[in-house]
Amino acid sequence: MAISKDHLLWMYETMYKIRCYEDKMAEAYAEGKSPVFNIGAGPVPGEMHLATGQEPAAAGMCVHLKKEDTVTAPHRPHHHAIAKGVDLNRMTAEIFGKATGLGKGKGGHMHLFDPDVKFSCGGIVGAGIPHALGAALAAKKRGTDWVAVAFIGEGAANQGAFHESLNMAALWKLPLIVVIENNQYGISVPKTASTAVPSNDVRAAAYGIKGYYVKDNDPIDMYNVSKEAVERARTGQGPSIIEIETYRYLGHFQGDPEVYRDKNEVTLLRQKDPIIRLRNYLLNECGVTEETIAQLENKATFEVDQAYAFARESDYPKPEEALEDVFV
Amino acid sequence: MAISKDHLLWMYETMYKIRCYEDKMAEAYAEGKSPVFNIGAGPVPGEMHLATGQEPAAAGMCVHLKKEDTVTAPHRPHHHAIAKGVDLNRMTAEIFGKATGLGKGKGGHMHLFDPDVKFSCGGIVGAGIPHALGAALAAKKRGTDWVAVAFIGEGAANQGAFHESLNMAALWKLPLIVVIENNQYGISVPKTASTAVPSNDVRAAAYGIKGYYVKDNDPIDMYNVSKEAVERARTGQGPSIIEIETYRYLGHFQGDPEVYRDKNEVTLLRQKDPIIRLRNYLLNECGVTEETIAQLENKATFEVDQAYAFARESDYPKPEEALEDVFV
Amino acid sequence: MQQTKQRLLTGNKALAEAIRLEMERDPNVFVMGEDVGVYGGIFGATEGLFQKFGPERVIDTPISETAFIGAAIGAAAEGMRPIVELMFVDFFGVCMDQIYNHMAKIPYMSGGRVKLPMVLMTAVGGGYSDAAQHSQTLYATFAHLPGMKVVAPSTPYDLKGMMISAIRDDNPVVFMFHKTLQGLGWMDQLDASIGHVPEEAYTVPLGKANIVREGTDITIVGIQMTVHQALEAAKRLEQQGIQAEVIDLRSLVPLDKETIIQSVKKTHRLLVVDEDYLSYGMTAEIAAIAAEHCLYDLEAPVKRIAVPDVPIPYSRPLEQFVLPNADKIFREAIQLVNE
Amino acid sequence: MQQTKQRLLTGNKALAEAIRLEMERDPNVFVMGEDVGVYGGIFGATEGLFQKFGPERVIDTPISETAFIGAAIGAAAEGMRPIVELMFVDFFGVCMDQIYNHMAKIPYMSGGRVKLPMVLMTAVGGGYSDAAQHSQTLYATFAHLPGMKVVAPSTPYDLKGMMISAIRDDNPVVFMFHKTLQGLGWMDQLDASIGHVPEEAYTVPLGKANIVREGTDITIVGIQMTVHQALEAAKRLEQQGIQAEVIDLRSLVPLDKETIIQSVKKTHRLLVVDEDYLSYGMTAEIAAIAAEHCLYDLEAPVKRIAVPDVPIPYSRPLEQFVLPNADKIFREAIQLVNE
Ligand SMILES: Cc1ncc(C[n+]2csc(CCOP(=O)(O)OP(=O)(O)O)c2C)c(N)n1
Ligand SMILES: Cc1ncc(C[n+]2csc(CCOP(=O)(O)OP(=O)(O)O)c2C)c(N)n1
Ligand SMILES: [Mg+2]
Ligand SMILES: [Mg+2]
Repeated sequence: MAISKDHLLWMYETMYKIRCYEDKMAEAYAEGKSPVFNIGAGPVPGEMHLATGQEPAAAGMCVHLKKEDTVTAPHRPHHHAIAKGVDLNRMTAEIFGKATGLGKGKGGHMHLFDPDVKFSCGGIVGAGIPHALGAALAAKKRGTDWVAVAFIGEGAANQGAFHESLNMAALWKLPLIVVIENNQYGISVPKTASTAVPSNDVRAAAYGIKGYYVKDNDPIDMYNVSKEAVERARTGQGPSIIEIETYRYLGHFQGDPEVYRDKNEVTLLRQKDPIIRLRNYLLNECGVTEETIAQLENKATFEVDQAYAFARESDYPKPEEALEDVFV
Repeated sequence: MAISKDHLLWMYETMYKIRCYEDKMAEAYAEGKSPVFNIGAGPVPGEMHLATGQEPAAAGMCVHLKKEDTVTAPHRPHHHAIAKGVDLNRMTAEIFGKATGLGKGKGGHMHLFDPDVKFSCGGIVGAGIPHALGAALAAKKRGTDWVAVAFIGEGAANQGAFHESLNMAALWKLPLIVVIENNQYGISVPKTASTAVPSNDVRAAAYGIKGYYVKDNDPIDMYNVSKEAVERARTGQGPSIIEIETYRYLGHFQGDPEVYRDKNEVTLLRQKDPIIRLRNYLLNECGVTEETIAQLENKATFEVDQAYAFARESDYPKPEEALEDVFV
Repeated sequence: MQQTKQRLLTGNKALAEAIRLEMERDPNVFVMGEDVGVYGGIFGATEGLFQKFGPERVIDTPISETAFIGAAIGAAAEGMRPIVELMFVDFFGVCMDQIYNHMAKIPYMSGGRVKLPMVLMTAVGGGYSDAAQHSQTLYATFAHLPGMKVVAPSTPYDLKGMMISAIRDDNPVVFMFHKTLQGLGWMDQLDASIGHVPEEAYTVPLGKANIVREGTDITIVGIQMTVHQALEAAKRLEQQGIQAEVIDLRSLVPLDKETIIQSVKKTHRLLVVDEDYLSYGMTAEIAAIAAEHCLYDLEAPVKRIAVPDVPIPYSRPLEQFVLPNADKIFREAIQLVNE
Repeated sequence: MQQTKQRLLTGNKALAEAIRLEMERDPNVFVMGEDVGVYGGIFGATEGLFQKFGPERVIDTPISETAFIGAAIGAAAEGMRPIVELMFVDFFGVCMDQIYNHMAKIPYMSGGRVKLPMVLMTAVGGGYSDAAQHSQTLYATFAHLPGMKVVAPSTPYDLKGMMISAIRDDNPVVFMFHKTLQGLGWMDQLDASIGHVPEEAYTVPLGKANIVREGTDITIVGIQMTVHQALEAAKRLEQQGIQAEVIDLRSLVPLDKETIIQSVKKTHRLLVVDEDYLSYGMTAEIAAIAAEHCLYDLEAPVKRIAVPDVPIPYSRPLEQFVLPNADKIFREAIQLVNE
């Protein structure tokens, strides 16, 4: 399959931006939480699920998507949001609970909605799949070639919504793609203790659809597989499942004691970091220069810095605004 | 596979008894509902889902079960209940809403519980599968060789509970068997309009377990397949899915206008009735005499008559008893 | 007698007509659910629609409530206006997450940027021996959770007018219709299930209670089936010289507190009647409103009639014992007035 | 000062101890849920149990709430005594059918022949910016539906004693513990989340409210977090010369009406405080009981404080605005007493 260099550059920039974003978020989240960690304290309170290490899934898929395509994401949504082009300022402001946020501070980190780029996410495992199904249904009803992608974790593939949605999507040949980020754990529970099959692509057989498996967090492979799945969806060939083997460098949430895994595990994983691998690929296989890379990185860093500045400088909503927006 | 003649005779008697029971229930249900059909009128009010035509699934599986094995059934439960050996008097009394009923009249046709033979059923599609899963878990925890069988319709295989339960059963290698009675319809919706795959045994692949398919409502094949699945479950080899192609001669419920199917469909199906087929098999292949058959049939008829008499003669509960049994 | 001008429809036909009119008016409206197609809905709410609009707009689904209700949310977020049917309200348990955590909360969590113009319609009610898992109303289960309008009309006229309002509303609306008030040929025949329904499209506001009978001695608040029971009781009370005011709540969310408060201020007595469970239910909310807002007007303790916190039993004498009815209302009202 | 005799435990350790003792006592007791094993439960309710009893009796499950809660029902029907954890009560929507249509109804539908001795334990509560899908209490959502006991203790002592009662109870019990009252190191530190807990097994009855402070001027009814807020408010009210009686409901089902009624008869004023949504909630039920049973004793309208029918917002100022707190209670109480 021919790979567009522009696409790879976009992927690199996006992955880099995500990494940068999550690193900064880890810092922001830690503020006000020391010496004693208190989940409710600091400028970014509440649960915080970061996606550091999981960039390939988001970037490798979203590079094939346009604005009109829908993405639904789970409780760990920043990488998908960034890759889908969610307004970074307003997203960050939302996570800081500010009035300028996507949801005026009402949603927070797990509840980011940007209808301009058709992105949404939510805190209930598996629940975003039916929403993507509905977007796919609407796309088909309207005769468009738009697709809908539901990102989920491997833990979510054991939730009933997964099964119900894929059966319906297959039955009606809808342009739905379910991307399963197998980061090996659902909180503390390893995949082997939650899932009866080694990988979820085999579950495609239960719906008579296509199943793909991407090994070892490989960005290029994710790119290729996603391209095929998106093309199939756009051309009326129905839904697919993509499972990507990926890695969660951080805890399930920030503050996770991680008693369930070896401290070395992540050290080893970081040695084969997908951002470094993609960087090397660009440099060595695609004739991209260090300067180009540096430019992309700077651009990404700048955007991220800018978004955090925007968030920090924004005002909190007025308390009484809590009563608004229940009904339109 | 060697087939025990005794087993086949038991199956014949059971299937005959079920047919007889359902025929009489259709009559009893019709009482008080003419000239104008009113679902709430007569000695047997409420919804009534009969299993006429679906006898092979129940008999072919339950012949392999013992009292300690658990069966959970759906909204169409009479055939399973009879095959599992539920007290016929008390079951019938329950359906007539009498104080002598299994649930003192509180449960009704869709809610029959006989803990003596570990039978239960319920009115929510798919909901019995997790209960059987729990029984299978208990059996394993206690180190017994007991198994648990969940009977469901093909429509229920698209409910989330199906997926979640089978994954867990497979993961923990529990003695759970899910028997899917594919009677072609979920109320008015044909299987082709509800299910993305031609048969649900292929869904076994999603859990790495055994899947079996029984064609054309065949009692002998159901017997053989069930035998294997039960043996596997008893010996720690884990769960299975069995789908049997079966036929619902009557409406979804009594009073169903059946606008969704050709009136001829059932006439044709009745020509290959499984009870007649099994009868012929016994006479022609197993050297069973007409007398033996007649004896079994008489015994079955007698039991059924007796149960209806018991039900009719029993008293209604006192109204205030409605307030009892919420808590033990 | 203007009987000739009356256009009588059953509840189910009124509902189906409302949906038909809106489907003709707006191509974004479509219907999805189990047996809503050829069958026309188990309780007739979509009668004739499949024949008129075909399988693209009247869609039979698998028995996958989480997926298809969730899909309605996804489609609504894209600007469609889905109507989904949950066949019996009793089945809410397999799909409540989609309903209460997503449908009801996404508009709020998005700061109002995502609108979900959808209707979740569902059949409620017992009285015909359908037992514990098919006879509930669960009014308060939905009304307690913020973010969805919850309505429960009691006449063919209101069924049509409120369904049209619900479809045109940009908020998610849970639309409950009572099986026995659908006027179906195979259930109890009630006069109340047939009524005058104008041919054209019209709206009845969501959130306005209706004083269906004026009176001065006692306020009886009911909803759906219990409104008709209250009206029957009111007739008999009149023979005893008692003028009961009967309020049809029609809408649980938004709740028309003002109408209740004004009525209690006038009658000084309140009886609330509900086919849902007693505790933590609608009767509690109405009683609480009285205790908050018209305590000094009350001349007798508030009384409540509802299902006495037991699952709905199957057997007829048991079920009849736990359901509200005109007799119970009559007796309680008499007592209350004589306090 | 008998401080030396005090054995201080956090809420979560009290809970885990209760479960440990019962697991030692009865081999039929086991625990099942997400992250209840090595992790010890996200809110520490199963801390140390996996290490003691191993994976056969402390079972991590897939994220399949319908299956594993349903499996607990199936196992309970076989005579086991499962404790299942629903990680956050907010997730009830994916598995409510198993809870309310099966767990809660099977004993009744079977005429009492099938017993389901199981505990569904779940974390409730907000206040730490976990937003709309992870901060709810949903007390009334469970309490409205018949067939399950619903309890919500507020002290380490009660957490242990009521958990032991719940495990020994032959009925299904929904056991809600409040996150902030677990005394976890990574949440707000409240004095109330640590308390004296005897070492041995003991029971606290399910269904008995507790008068945690006696008073004569006003009755304040709360549950879990709001009890502690009410106590704080009561201290400040005392400085104003107002003696508030504070009732810790502890149990929503069965509900101890008598204690409430007696208190209102004594104080003549009632304020109900709830961390759940306002409408159709616990505050309504308690207010209704007063309006039914002590109308003539009330010298002022009943007042209610609860989440004002909005999803729980994420941003701190918004969330703090909608949650109850001691200030709000103090202010309302002052007003009420001056009425
Ligand atoms: C229905 C539901 N059950 C449980 C949870 C609690 N929970 C949040 S994230 C999570 C683990 C999810 O694992 P996975 O899907 O693999 O995603 P990951 O966190 O690894 O990205 C769990 C159990 C939830 N949010 N929703
Ligand atoms: C969760 C749920 N959804 C819908 C229903 C309504 N309903 C009852 S039976 C039925 C069809 C079931 O079809 P199938 O599983 O094939 O069983 P069959 O009736 O054919 O025996 C439906 C939709 C229900 N009882 N529960
Ligand atoms: Mg994971
Ligand atoms: Mg079927």
